Amino acid sequence: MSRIRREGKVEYRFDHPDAFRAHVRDKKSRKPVDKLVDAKEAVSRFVNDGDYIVYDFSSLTRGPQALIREVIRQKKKELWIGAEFTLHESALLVGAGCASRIDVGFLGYGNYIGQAVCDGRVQVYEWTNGGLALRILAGARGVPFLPTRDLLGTDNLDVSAARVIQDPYTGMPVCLVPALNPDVAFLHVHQADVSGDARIFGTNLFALEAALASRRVIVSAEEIVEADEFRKDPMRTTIPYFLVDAVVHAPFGAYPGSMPARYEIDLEHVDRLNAIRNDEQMQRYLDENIYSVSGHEEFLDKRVGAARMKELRRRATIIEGYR
Amino acid sequence: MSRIRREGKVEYRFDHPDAFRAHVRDKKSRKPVDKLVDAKEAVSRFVNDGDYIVYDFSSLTRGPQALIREVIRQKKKELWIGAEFTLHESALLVGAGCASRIDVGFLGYGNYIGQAVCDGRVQVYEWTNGGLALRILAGARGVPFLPTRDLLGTDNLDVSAARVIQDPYTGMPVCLVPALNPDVAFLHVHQADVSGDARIFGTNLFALEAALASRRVIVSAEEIVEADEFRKDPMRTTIPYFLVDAVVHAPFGAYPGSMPARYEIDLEHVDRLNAIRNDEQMQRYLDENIYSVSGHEEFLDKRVGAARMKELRRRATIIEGYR
Amino acid sequence: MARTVEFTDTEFMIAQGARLLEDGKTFFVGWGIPQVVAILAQKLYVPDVVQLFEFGAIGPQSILPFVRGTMGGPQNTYRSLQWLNMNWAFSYSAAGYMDYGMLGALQVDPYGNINSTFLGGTFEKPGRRFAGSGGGNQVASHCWRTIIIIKHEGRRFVPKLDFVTSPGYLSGPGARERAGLPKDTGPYRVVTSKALFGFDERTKEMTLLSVLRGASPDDVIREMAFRPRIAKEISEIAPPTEDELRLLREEIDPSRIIIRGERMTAPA
Amino acid sequence: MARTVEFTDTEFMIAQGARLLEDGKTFFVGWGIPQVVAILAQKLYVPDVVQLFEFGAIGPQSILPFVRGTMGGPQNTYRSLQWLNMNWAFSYSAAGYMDYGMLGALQVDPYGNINSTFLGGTFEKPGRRFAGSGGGNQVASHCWRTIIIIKHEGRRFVPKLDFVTSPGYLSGPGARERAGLPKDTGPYRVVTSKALFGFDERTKEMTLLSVLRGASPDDVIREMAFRPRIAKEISEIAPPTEDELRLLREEIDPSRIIIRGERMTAPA
Repeated sequence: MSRIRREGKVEYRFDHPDAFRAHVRDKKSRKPVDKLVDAKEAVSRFVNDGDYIVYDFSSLTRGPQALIREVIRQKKKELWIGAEFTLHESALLVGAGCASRIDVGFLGYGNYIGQAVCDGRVQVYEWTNGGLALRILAGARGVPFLPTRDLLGTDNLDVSAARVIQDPYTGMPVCLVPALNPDVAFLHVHQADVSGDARIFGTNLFALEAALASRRVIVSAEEIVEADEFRKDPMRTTIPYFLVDAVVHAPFGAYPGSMPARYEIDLEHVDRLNAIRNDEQMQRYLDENIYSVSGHEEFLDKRVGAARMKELRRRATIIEGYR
Repeated sequence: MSRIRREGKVEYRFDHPDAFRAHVRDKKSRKPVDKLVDAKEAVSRFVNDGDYIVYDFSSLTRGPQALIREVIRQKKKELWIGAEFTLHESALLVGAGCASRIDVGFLGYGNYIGQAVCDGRVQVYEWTNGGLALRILAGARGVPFLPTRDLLGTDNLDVSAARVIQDPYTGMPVCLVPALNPDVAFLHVHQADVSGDARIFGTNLFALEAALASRRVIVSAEEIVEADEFRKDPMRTTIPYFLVDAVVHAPFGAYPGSMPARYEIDLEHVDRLNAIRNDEQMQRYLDENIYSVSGHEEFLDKRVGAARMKELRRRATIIEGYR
Repeated sequence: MARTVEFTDTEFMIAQGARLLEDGKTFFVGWGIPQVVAILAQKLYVPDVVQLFEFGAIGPQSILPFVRGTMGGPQNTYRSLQWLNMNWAFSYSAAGYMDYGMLGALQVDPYGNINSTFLGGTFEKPGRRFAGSGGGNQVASHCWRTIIIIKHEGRRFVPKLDFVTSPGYLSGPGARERAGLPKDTGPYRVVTSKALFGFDERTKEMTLLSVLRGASPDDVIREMAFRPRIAKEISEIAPPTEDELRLLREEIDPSRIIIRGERMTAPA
Repeated sequence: MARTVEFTDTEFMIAQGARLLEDGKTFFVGWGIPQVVAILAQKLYVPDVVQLFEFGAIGPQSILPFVRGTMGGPQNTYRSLQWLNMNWAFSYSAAGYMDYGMLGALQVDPYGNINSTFLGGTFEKPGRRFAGSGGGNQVASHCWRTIIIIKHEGRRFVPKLDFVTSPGYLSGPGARERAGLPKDTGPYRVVTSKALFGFDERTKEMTLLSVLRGASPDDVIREMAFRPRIAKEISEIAPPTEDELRLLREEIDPSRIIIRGERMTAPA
């Protein structure tokens, strides 16, 4: 079954659950092997042109920003992004020519991405946050759809592939959204071990759903810890290793966003992103922060600096509940 | 819409999602008031004859046994039980004349309950563990059904109200199970505060689903703790207070089953339950352990004893992960 | 001469919103201004309100000052009752546990339908594109009472939306139920920078209830592209109080990121 | 005279089951005997097997000895990778992450369909009622390869079940897919107290593969109410090894609650 469908004017990604299951059976190892690689290798091995990518949270909070910058550095093409909150990421991915389609969610920030949509440089599909979260849950549960009592009565229904059926139990109209099984999930976490067991502290959008539903999962982690840590406190495990394909050690991997209880958002840098209004400004930002550095560590050394990182760490004083 | 439906030979409990929502709006307080009552009051105020009751886990592990004994002591009638694992509970509830219908799950233990089914003294409906868990999730999500790729092709389909539809996305047959919104959920937890915030340590079957999906929720807890404990570690909260109607302080409330990391199962007492084969033996057990004591505390004092409880606590040496 | 109060249009909307909430009720908080409304309300009026955010924070008590750019971070998930994820957050609302929801809007129509997606052109080729629904569609679909918070400008109050992002009463009485939305839900109030609207029980049309002290119903209606219904008695809305302004300016948003806006005055 | 080994039928089934598992694969563990199979296999043969229990334990490494009556307690959730709940556990299997599943059965038919609900009479008025599916239906529906473990008695191997609790190949080739079950799944092996069966790739019928050392195919077939297919070459199954028996009797189940059963012997 084709993985991109078009019905009427609406294109959507859809895998037959059996096709996804076969991928899980054949391509996902259950062996607890060392999957630690650098961001460059993770992205070059596990992200292909044309891939559908989801990620958890945003450029403001615990987003996988180091991985996204690496995608841009490697000039991936024709990506389709699915995100509940896609903020500066989508602007950068579109500005760099990497992404051509976005399923949202909440599409912000700044004028660059809004203008790109109006110019037809990127196609946006509107699923709403709840609709996307449910699509990924359907993908994680191995069912072709899940039902919901929203989207109904609105124009979102017409610009998505959601469908209304008559509920056999009550007779009322119920909305169905199709399962989403992305090619790749990016998840930035507080702690991981080398085989991929991972912990997020605090809330998440759909981390476990995305890990179960995605063909390939790249975890980037602030800290690499002993595997035994997970077995000592299984209630804290967000994702077990056998869902994960690659582990990247990426301290400050959510920069310029915040990592709860680790470092605060760099609002100055975020304002530079907010200020991007045209392609020239976009190109300048990309050159300076992405193309001109070899990777995440050089970016941190030359574009952020230890003093700034220290200050951002200092500001993250709320640790209650995050441990 | 009627809350008990019969189609063909299958009776099932079903609330229109709007009827359940109206109950939640009108009857569930969002105020953090003191809901601490004893088991007697909780059961007499919140359990009615004819109610549909669910509970989390079983007579072996973290089951709400003190509450179930209180239901028997109060001689509730015509109850309908929904449980994934219903072990000695169902035997006692049927033996005491309290329960007339059971949705399972896994129906054990011992010969008493099996014979009661054969004698037609209790009607059992077979939904499977996965089907029941999904029905309660549907109830918690406010949707009339959820889809699944099991039950299909088997006789369970004919003896349940599950239905097969053609999936609009793939064309394949998909099974739907109807939402379940019980009248009452019993949840035995490690810690609760007086307004109902509750923590279970370890795995659970469907604790949060049941709390969201049920009209009335009775939490019984090994320990009553300060409300502030929950706000200090929100990842550990299983159920927030505004889902809960009553809190019962019930140390050893899972006895004779185990409470993970608190006390072990009392296999001698369990063997007495397993040995019940006829009504005379059942009546003797009920008299001795339930009818002849005024409540849970007298049961613990006179039928279990401090020495036995100390020994069961001593055996619970595995605490890793439970905190 | 009577003393006057000076404030911004945003401050006025926030203060109005905060006064609408009920204590001991649940409140599904949209992003941006509704966050500040929730903080102000909880500090001043409704200490036991249970806030809920779509990113999985159940019952947080946000820390002050409000930090711009935080979403799901320690500041606005602080001291939550429970941390979950988005699918669980929307279970709380879908199952009927959310009493109030509050949303911003680009455009609103006489039935309280909301556009937050685009203005002009078509969905595929919009004139101007905005953030879209986020979780707004779910909030407006599930919550018992949805409060819309919107700057009072004529181009925002239109007879027909460019796009229906989140449902109000759709085409009128009974339309939500016919579409399959949960019964007895829908828009409850529209808070603007000049007035407060409700919805007529019978016709479900937006109805002017109150205007800012010193303004007249005509001042309000003049700046709308449709004519709302008018309540029999129009009450007066007090401008932001000293307490409200002090808390907003000194404790909640000292850098004036959210509360800035057009300057307004009203009799104290 | 050749040395003989003494063991119980249960010990033999457990040892056979343990030898079937693959290392570095996932294993959905049913309650009872499959739990002991998992423990034995992980200790002796497949250290990196990932066990999963329907009550939400992902990747536990059960503590010894096996404690009767534990289900979801500290012993069989010990040192898990992750603790969740039942709906999540079945997501792992439904999305294709579970390689093997193992289930007991009351009755099995030539297509590997399982009855674990009742014997005789009707569903409403059964002759004898048993525990029913539990999560068995989900395991048999979702796992890539389901292993059935059943005592070898004629009344258990029947042409037609009293009730189909969990799906085998239903009515034959293609029937699972036509019913909507996940593609390429189904029963893989039937472990009995005398023999091991597979399923014919083309016809999906139960096929005798191996018999206990010292027994003949006829001994096996004689005690079945249908005639299975017979593989071209029938191999021999070694009786429980010294290591298997020592571990079972001394470390896993010293109180002999699970491993007790009918006494058997076979050439060592």
